[in-house]
Amino acid sequence: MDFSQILPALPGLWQGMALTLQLLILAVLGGVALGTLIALGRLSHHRLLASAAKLYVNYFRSIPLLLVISWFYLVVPLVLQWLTGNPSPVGPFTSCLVAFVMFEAAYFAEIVRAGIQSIPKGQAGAAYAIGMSYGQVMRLVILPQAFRKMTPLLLQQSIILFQDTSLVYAVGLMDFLNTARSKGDIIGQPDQFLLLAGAVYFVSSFAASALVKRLQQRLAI
Amino acid sequence: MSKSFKLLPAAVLAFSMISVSSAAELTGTLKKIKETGAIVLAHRDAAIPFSYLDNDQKPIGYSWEIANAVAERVSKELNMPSLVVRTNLVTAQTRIPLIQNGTVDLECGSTTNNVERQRQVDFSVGIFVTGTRLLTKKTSGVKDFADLKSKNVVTTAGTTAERLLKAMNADKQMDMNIISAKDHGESFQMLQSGRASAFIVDDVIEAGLMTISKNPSEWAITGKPQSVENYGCMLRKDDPAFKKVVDDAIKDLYKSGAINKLYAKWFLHPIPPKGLNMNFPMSKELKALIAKPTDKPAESL
Amino acid sequence: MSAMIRINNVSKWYGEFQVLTECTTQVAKGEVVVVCGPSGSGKSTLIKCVNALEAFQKGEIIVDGTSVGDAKTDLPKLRSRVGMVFQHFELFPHLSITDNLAIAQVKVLGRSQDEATEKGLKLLNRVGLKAHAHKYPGQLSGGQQQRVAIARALSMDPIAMLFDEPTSALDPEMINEVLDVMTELAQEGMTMMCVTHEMGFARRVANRVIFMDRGQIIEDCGKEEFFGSPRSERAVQFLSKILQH
Amino acid sequence: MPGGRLECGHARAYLEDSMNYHWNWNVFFQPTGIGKEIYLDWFVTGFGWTVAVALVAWVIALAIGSVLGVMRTLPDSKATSFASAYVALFRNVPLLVQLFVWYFLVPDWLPESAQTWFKQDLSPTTSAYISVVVCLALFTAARVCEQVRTGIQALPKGQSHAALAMGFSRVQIYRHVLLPQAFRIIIPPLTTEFLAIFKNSSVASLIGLMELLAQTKQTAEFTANIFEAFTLATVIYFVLNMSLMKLMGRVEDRLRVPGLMGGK
Repeated sequence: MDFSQILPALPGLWQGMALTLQLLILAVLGGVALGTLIALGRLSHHRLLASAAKLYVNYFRSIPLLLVISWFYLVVPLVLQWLTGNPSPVGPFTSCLVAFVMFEAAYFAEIVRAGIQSIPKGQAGAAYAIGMSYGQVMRLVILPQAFRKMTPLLLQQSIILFQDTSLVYAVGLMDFLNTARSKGDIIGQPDQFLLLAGAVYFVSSFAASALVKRLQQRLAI
Repeated sequence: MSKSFKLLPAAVLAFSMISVSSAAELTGTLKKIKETGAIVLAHRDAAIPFSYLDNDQKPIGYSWEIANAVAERVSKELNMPSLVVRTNLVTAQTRIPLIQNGTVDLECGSTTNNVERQRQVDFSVGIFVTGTRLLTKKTSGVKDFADLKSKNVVTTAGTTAERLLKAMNADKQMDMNIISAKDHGESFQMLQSGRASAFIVDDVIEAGLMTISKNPSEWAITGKPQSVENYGCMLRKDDPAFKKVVDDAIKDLYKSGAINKLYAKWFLHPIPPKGLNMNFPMSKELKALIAKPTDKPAESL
Repeated sequence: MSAMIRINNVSKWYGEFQVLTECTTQVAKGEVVVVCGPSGSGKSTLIKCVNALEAFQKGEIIVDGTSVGDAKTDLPKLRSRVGMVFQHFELFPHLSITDNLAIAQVKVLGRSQDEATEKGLKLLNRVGLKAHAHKYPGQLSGGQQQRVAIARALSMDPIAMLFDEPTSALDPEMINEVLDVMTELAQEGMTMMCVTHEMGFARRVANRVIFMDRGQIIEDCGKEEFFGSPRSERAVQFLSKILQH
Repeated sequence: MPGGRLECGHARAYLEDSMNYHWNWNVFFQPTGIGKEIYLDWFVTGFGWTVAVALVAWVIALAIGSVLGVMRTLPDSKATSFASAYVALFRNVPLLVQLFVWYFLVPDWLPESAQTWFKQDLSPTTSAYISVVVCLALFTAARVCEQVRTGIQALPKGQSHAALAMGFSRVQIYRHVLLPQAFRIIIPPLTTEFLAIFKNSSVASLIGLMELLAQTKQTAEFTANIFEAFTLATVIYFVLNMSLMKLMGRVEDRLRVPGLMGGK
């Protein structure tokens, strides 16, 4: 196999990787934030809120990510247009980002929920006993402890998300994989560029997993 | 990713006299462009030489330049010298929904103007005329559509060729196995790797793809053209003001003769990425279209 | 008297750490030997070496004329002839009591399902649990489970039985029901090697007592001698601690 | 819904005017123009392919994943490292990349005669189907492997000791003692993987296999009733997922051992 064309293509590939990472970081931040709210909803004593949160999680865990991405790219702008009466360009990046945030929030929510539930009930009791409000109990006592415990799991899920970002291929967003594919097509070496993409994903995910494992061991002590 | 660049300030103030004077009177796409300060042009990734990506992942091509001519016209008419041009990659399958849902404002690529699509979007006056034929290895023995009985054939999802092929398969009971690949590049890869005996799509696209193959001389375009495909630029339906700007821009290209230079650049000269020449002289149908621009659907030509 | 189990100079290490040091003893046919000692003394490890659940690096163990450490030995076959009872019973929780009793007979000895079930039920009756045949291990008390485990070992018609602290995971009120079964077994002439802290059982049933400490066999003598006049200081200390309970 | 136009005529007319969208929930019963099919037939076909991909891939994944999971618990370090390497490889490369490798690259590595057979004698649907099934099976096997390993390692060591002591061979121990218990423990995480394989099968749409998502997109494109098409697909996936979850709950109940793990 002739890999000679890869070196000159690297700057272009890096642009794709930059987009992938941008998408990843924003989606993780957004997903964890939304996921935390949903987890709090699921654990709430408000029945309506709890079942709405549960429905959200079940809904997004039931449908393929590819379908969600297509929804947000092709259909949601249409809905916005009905609401505002104007063409509402969302753009591929934003619509994919929103799709990932909404989708991953369902998965992050389950991790956060388990994290919160793993904190002994006595902690909340003690915090209420010294006069804290619900918000203070969560913000100052429960969530800091829970997040420490679940950081490895959240990171693990983020590595999965890193790989899942490649699905934006379906809507033609020029992420790392799509850039590699498209460059490979133009240059006439699709196989080489595909293997390169696979290798890059492998090395980065593998290294990240190893780091998470070490972090997990350190947190376990 | 959308890249943007600013058009050079066009100092043709005279145009602003005849153009729409204030944003308040604008409607539809023009209003949106005025408000957002940007126009979003769609492009394809391997519709060679109409709209595709060069080595730097920048859109180029015959239709792409037409789209930019439109953008320039818009910037003059709206008196927006710093109009931002955004780009958005589309596939054959996503281009119509993306026009409809407002993600892109104009798609000049290799989109056939037909009755079916006119129910969903509007088209500019035609920019190219071609027909669906088949691309195959010279040694494959395939000469015409009849030879495709029980064969593996590939086409691109979302194209008029796909519908034509599927309908032909059902009507004539040809027992073809049809692969619908995501875009032309992938279709051609299927053909090159030997998984399909023929690639069915517009002949000009076939000629364009041949320029990126490892060995262009082993391919042949053959078969009786199955349809007349006249390409147009797609825009949102029922937006006469914008359509007029688009049509005027294209008609200007025709009237001024600039179209001949543009045609020669993409069809009669070496083109990126490999520097091969398609040698695809202008057909009499296209000449007729340029002489008498129309936005009628393919069926009525 | 022919030795059913002969242990010669057995040493074992976990990496750097030596868990058994030149242990030598034997168990004659029909003999009941109790192995005792403080926790971590290596007694469980020693008994697990007898049926090769633990490997040892030096010395040899001969069971009924077969060398356990020999690479050519058919270990499954040897093990199937030696019954073993564990501290935590180790019944198979996903199988009913009947199946627990029958499975090894069918899969290892090749008996028919009917024959194996019949034999199992007979032994279940013997340990007084016939009524529980259709239950699952999780539905029985600890003492009942251990009695089933003994019946399961007996179903293989063993030539000897190894007991690894069979009563130490049991609630006090259940210990006797298990010891009674073991006593009965001893009286019928079964060759037995028992790691246990039940000194009452040792006094009543054992022929010999082995005392281990830090991987070594310190005392190996008749029970009268062991309980009457132990020679080593460590055995005296151990006995005084354990008998105070 | 033939009466729909009357019921919410005003709102609908407004929407249609404002954005040229022609609501039509009847669209699924309209002819596609290809053969005698209506659009609903496409969804049925697509659903069939989704199930055919997911179920077959699942059976293979379960078999390979179990073998790998067992390998990771064996004392033999070669077996363990092989299984670990497998898991690392298949878990750290995106599914889509794996699919492209199986679909575009691997066939080219076959010997000449097999290549001809795979690329030309097989229909493209069959060859795409094989690629997708192999891809999903091997991808999911890595996940199943990790679950099986966790399940086996969760069992007390005494279980295999007891089985060894009765003369079971290693194969018999796994077959009769360890795996039946391990699988019961890991039914919930395996259920998650089982559901995931149905969802993941949608990547097949990207290599032209006309499963549910591909048929949805095609319907959307042919009819322009994109909203209706996507809604139907979503409903189908949602109902499928919920039914499978119920089914697996039943399986779990059925396999529950009395007196153990919350059993009665």
